[in-house]
Amino acid sequence: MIYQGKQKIWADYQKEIPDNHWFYVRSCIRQNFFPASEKYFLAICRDQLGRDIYESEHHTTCAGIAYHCDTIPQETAMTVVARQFALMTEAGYENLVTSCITSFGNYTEILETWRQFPELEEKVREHLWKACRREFKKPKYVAHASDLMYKLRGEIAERAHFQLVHRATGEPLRIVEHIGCHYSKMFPHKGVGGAEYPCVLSGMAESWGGRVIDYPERRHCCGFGFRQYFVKANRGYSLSNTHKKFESMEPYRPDAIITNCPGCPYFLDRWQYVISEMEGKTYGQNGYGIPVLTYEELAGLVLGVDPWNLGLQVHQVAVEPLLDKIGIPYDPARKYLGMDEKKIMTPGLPTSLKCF
Amino acid sequence: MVNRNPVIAVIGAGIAGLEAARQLADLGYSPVLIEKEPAVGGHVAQWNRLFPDMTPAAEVIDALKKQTAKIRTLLGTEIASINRLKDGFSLVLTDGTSLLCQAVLFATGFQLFNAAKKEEYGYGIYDRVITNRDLEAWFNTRKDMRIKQPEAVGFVHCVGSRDLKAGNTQCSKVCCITAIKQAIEIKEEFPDAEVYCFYMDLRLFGKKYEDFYIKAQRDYGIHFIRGRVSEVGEAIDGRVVVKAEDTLNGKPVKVTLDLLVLMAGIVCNPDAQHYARQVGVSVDDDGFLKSRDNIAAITESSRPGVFFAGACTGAKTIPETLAEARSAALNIHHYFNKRK
Amino acid sequence: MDFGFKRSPSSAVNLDTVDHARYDRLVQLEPDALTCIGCGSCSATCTAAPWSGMSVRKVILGLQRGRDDEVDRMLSRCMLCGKCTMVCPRGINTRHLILTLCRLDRKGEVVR
Amino acid sequence: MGRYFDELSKDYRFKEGLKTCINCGTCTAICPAAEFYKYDPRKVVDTVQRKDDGEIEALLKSETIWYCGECMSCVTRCPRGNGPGLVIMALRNLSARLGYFTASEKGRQLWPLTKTLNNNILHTGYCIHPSTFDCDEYPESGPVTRWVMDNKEEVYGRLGANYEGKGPGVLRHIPQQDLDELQAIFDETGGTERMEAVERASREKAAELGMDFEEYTKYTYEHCSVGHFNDE
Repeated sequence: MIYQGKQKIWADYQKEIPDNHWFYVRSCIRQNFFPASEKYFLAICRDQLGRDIYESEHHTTCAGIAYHCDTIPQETAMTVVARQFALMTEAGYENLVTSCITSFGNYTEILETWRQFPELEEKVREHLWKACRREFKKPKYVAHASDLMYKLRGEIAERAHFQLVHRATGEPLRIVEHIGCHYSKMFPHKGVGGAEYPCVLSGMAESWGGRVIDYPERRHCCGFGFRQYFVKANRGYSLSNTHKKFESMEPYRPDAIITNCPGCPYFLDRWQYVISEMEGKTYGQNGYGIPVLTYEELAGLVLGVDPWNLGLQVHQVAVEPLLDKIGIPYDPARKYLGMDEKKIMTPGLPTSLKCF
Repeated sequence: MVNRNPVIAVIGAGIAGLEAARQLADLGYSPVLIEKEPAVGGHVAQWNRLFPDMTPAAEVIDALKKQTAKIRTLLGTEIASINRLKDGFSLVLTDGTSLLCQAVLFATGFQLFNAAKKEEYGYGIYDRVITNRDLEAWFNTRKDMRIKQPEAVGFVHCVGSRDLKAGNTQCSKVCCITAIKQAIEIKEEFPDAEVYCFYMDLRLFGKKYEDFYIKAQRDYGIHFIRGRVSEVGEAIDGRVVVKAEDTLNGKPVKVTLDLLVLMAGIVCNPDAQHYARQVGVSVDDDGFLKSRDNIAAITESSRPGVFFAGACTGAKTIPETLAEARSAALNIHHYFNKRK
Repeated sequence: MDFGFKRSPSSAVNLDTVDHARYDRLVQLEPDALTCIGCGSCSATCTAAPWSGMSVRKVILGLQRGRDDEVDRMLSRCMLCGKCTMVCPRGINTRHLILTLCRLDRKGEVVR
Repeated sequence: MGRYFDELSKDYRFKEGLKTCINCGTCTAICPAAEFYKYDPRKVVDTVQRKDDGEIEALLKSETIWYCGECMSCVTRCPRGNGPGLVIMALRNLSARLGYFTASEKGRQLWPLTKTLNNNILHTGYCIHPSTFDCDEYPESGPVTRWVMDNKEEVYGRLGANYEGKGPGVLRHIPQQDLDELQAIFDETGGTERMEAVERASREKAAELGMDFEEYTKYTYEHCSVGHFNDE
């Protein structure tokens, strides 16, 4: 591996990401499964680093999942997105930041389609006016939330409480990055680092002390496949693809995986559980899995946020081995508490995958 | 003005320039070879052996050198600017001198496609990925740490050719046969190695090329897989994993290789485009210089006194280039005869 | 635990591990098999192909990709008329090749 | 000849996704679906570009077009700038419109998907929502998800969500006026019409199969016949 070669490619795909004033749209999957990640995106970028990020209570799903499950026509998906643009325009913003990768891909694709076929944009404007009496300006800039955090990675590093370094050996942690397919596979120039060697996540991991490992199936999809997961009969597809990735990364003994897509951390986490149940196989050390984190969770850990406030307890794969490696203190007794430290029942345990 | 001994600036002293200059000198003209590199011979001088007879490239170059030894040759010299005059051209050279001439012959050749641009193949990132040029250099020098007793070697055809995304939709014409030649040479060097060629179409149009292909199949057992390589990854031991579809079988294939050779294609030399604009000849939409007519007048530009030879108008083989060089010399001769 | 679905093996042919012993033996006995260009003349002319799926080009390729079941299925349906031999542009004696192949077991041993 | 092709050509995804295919196979080589299903995106695109009505109709009624995961990995690689994944979207769209999707097992899944996702969108404003998430339908979500779903208020509350609350925030209640706007958009842009068409065709198919509609919905969601995967 020639590291300089990658740097050369990264240099070709640097995006100009505006520094401030963003209209934020949330992700369906992340709100359900990684609720604290979105909370800490705002807590870090807005509250701690002082960027202006606005959220309207009136925004909705972008309907991207339905669009990619083919349950709605293209014009419906476009008009739902146009409504988000209208909310942004009404709130006085020009830069849009999405929490979801598929939203990011959708917004980007829609703007690109409108550029090529202006008559379609006109039609959608008409639809939106008839349906909602709203008008919109197109965003000047669409970013994914990981782009913004990539841009702020230096500021986060300056405030770091912890480094992504193995406390006992002083070696950088081995980090696998997994980029959501819709981040840059359709439009390589819209992603930091392009489609082949994206550096949006590796840039964060390296700034915070880790070392990113490349493995043969790095670019492969996690296997979500929309209808291939949502329909129970099809989930073998999803499982098989994740399995392929884990088999490929296993020899590199990764300490953690970071992701920027809503679905990927869920699948990379839960399919490890399923593989352990079906085949008794685990990919971490000593019967544990490989912890899968969102970039906000990783940033939160680096900044010294309590792991249970970050929501690391809602992962199926135990994160404690990672916390121990870095030397992040945590209180096992607080892991499964409810609101205001209320004691509630604790989750059941998997048969095979080791948890604390 | 009738000049008994017109001066012709020949831009580029690769095989096209050398051969044309030789012919022009024989016809009684005064060619001046202008070469930006410190030596003549261009790309061919970097090559080791040539298809289909495995002729050493040095033989071709040495013969041309001998034949052009008396011709004025400016090495390590580039052209700062070219101006059109009433009866010819004035060239300002980077050595500070200027040159007045009555005709200009573009023998500017080609540039090898920068294989690093096909990011998914990992040239410049993965150690075991090299280009056709790197392999020729190894045949010449035997110096390349990356090549030692490979057990499996792959060749990727059409790297930067026939590729809209790489900005070159043209076929580079010579890569198919070059891949077969190099695959055979690898087999001769390492008889136990498995050798795979990944191709989209095999375009073996030239004299004895098809025979060469049959030889590669029957005598050397080289595997030909019809499928464009989609991506290359690096395994933990540093070898590379190549993925393609075996389209004749309709299934994805993957193979782990010790060495992967990218057949970088042929694109126009950007210097040629730059000079072309200065003398007022056009660049075609394939990026190469535009001939007056692609069938009847390939060596003529649309501007009087400006001629083309070789790969500046498109990918060419060596015999084609030499033939064009002679043809261009004859065109120039007729051009001056008509002006008498 | 039954999740209601299962993991499926990859269909990608892995050339690192694929077993092509029978192919290797075949080309020792019928070196011309190496020169197949997959043009499909054999399948196009085959009288049986429309209902049997027989294709010499697929047989030769299938052997190299470890698709022995498919190969044997095709071979069992060949009527040995030899029409394919007449059209092969590379002059491969395809009929003879099929006969030779029928004599080999999966490990490439001559058994008949 | 070419009637279906002309119909497909009206779809903007098709306009972007199909220029000219040279059958090089770069798409199939890295396609997650091609690796596990009996699926070859190259062949789909090649079939479509041949414009043969019979062949395209067979595709529209096939299992094949439903195997793609729409990850769009193929788009990055095609040397001709095609997008096989986009061609698939156009084919699925036409298959849904013409009611051909009920001819295949994987196609019939369009109904349970439409029912779940579109209802979630129109009733909650989210594609997925804890209030409609049934752990039994998602056994792979694991004991930890069951714990979250059994303790929604507590866990979402501790993690700083505004679960079912007013104002902005994670999992906030989306106001009715906004849901009304989504409904209006669906009505205006053909989303509602599509839902109705898919339901109508599915009901017909259920009747044809002699199944009660609820049973049909569950069956199409859960049943996987032998023969889709490569090893079968």
